[in-house]
Amino acid sequence: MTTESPDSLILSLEGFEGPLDLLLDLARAQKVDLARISILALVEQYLAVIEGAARIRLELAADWLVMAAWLTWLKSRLLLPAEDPEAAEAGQSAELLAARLAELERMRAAAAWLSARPLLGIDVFPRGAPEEHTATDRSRLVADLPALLRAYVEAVRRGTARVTYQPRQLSFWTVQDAIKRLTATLGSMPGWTTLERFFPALSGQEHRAALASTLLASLELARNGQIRLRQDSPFSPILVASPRDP
Amino acid sequence: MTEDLDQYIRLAEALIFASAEPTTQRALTALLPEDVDADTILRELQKRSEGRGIELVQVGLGWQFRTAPDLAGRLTRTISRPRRLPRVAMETLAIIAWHQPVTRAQIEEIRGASLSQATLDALLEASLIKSAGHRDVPGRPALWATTPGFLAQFGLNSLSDLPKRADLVLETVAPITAASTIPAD
Amino acid sequence: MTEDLDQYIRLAEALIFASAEPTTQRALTALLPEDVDADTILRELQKRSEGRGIELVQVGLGWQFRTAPDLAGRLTRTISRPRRLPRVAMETLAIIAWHQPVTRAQIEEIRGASLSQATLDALLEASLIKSAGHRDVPGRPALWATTPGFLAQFGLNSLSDLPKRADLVLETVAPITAASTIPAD
Repeated sequence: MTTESPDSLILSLEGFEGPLDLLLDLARAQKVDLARISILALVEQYLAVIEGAARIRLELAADWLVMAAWLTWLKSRLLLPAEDPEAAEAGQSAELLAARLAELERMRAAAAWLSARPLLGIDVFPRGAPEEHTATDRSRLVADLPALLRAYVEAVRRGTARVTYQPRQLSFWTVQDAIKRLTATLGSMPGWTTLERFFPALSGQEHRAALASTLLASLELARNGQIRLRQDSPFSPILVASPRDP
Repeated sequence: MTEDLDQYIRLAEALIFASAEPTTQRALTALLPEDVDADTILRELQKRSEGRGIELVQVGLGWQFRTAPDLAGRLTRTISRPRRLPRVAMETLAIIAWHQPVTRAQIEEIRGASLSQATLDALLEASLIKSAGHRDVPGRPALWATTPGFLAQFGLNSLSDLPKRADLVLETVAPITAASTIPAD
Repeated sequence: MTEDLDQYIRLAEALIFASAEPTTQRALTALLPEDVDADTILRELQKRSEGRGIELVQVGLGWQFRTAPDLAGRLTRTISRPRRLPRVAMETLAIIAWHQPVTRAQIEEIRGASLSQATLDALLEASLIKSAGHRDVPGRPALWATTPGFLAQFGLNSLSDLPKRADLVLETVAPITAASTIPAD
C-alpha cells in the first residue's frame, strides 16, 4: 500500500469491500503463509492507511474506524511482555484475526475455482431447440358417481327454480278452522245465512270437503248454543244464524 | 488441414446444437475462416451423424439436429390427462341417466335452459350417450339414453344402481298432497 | 447383443439430446429393457461423444449434452452471452456453497462486509441459492443453501465435487466461529 498522493489513497480505500478486505490485501503483501503473518506489522500498516485517509477524509466510514480502534487496542497489548495476561489475550485475538483472514482467502479461492468452471449459458450451452416427445392423452374423463348425482340435483333444482314454483293454494279445512271462521264472521252476517257463505267459493271435491267441515263445526257450535241452525226441507240449504237474531 | 477440418466440424456441431433456431449456412460461414466452405462442413457433419440417435436435417433455410425418426416413436411418452366434463354436459348427462329415454325438449324443460348441440356432441363423442329411437309424437324427436360406456365410467353394474330420483331430489319435488295447513315438519 | 447395445445407445442419445434439461438415469432406465443397465449405456455414450463438438456431462439431476468448453470463445460470438456474476456475488455464492446452510450474518462475518440486497437478489434470480429453513437461535435467521440449478450451472454432479476447503489454499484451517471478538462492521 503506497501513499504517494492523497487521491490515490482514497481511491484504493474505496476499492476495498471493507476493513477485512484491506487487511487481507496487506497480509498478502507480506508474501508469507497467512498463518505466519505478522499481525503486528499488519496492524501498523492498516493504521497507517487509515491515518493517511483520515487526514484528508474525516467522514471515513465508521467500520473502518471501529476496526482501527480495535487494532490499536490489539497493538498496545501485543507490545506488552509475553508473560502479561493481557498479552496472552491479545495473542488469542491475533490468532482469530489470522484465522478470519485465512477463511476469507479460502473463500476467494473458492470463488475463483467456481469462476473457472465452464459456466452453463456462458461457456457451454445446452440444446437450443429442445424437442417435445410428450403426447397428452385427454380421452379419459374425470367424472365419478357423486359428481353425477350432484349434477342431477343441481339441474333439477335450477330447472324448477326458474318456473318459480308455487304450490296450489289448498282449501281443505279442518273442523277447527271452520269453527274459527264461523265464530269470527257470524256477527257480520245479518239473519239467516246459508252455510256456503262461511267459506270461499270452491268447486268439486274441495267444495264438498269445506262444506263437510263447516257443517260439523256448525253442529258443534249449535250444541253449545253459540249459533242456531235450520234446514227447511231435505237437501235445501242449511241456514245459520246468531242466537241473538230473531 | 484435416485436423482443422475436424475442429470446424466440431464447431458447426456445437453451434447447430446450441442454437434455438435452425442455423443458416450464412451464420456458419461467418463463424468459419474464409477459405473453409460451410457446405463441405455441413455435409461432413451430416455424414458423421448417420446411424446416431440424432441426425442433421435441413429445416427451411437452416440446419438443425433432430431425433432420428425411427426413435421418435419410442421416445414418446404418453401422459394421460383426463378431462373434466363441463357442468352443462354433466347435468345433461345426469338428466338423460335418470329420465331416459328422453327428448332434447324434455331435457331443456328439466334444466330450465336450452341445450346446445355442442353439449350433446361432447357426450356422444365420449360414448356416454346414444340415440334410442324417436318419440312417437309430431316431429318424431330423437330420444336419448345412456350407453354401457356410461355405466363403466361411473362404476355402475346397471342403471338400477343409480339412486331413485325421489331419494335424490327431496325438497323441490315435494308431493303436492300435503295440506298447507299442516306444518312442513 | 452388440447391435442391440448400439440401438440402446442411439435411444439414450436421442432421449438426452431432445431435452434442454438434464435427463435422469431413471427416465433412461424406464425406456430400456429390464436387462439393460442404463449406467453402461451412459458410459458408452459418453465415450463415443468424446472429442465431438458436444459432450455428455453428468450434472446434479441427470445427464445433459453440452457444447464442449474449449469452443466457448468461438461460440459466444454467435450465441448471446448473459452477464457473469460480479465478484461480490461470486464470493457470496462460494461462501454459501462451502458453508451451507449459512445465515446472512455468517456470510457477512466471513467477508467482513455487509451483504447487499442486490447481491442476494442476483443470486436468487439466477436460481443459484434458496432459503433452507431457519437457524434455531433468537431471531430465527434464514439459512441459505445452493440449489440443483447451482450444480447444473457450474457443471457439478454433486456438492462433493467441490474441492475441500483445506485444499483451496495451503493454510491451516482455523475455525471461524470465535471471530466475534472483532467488530463485524
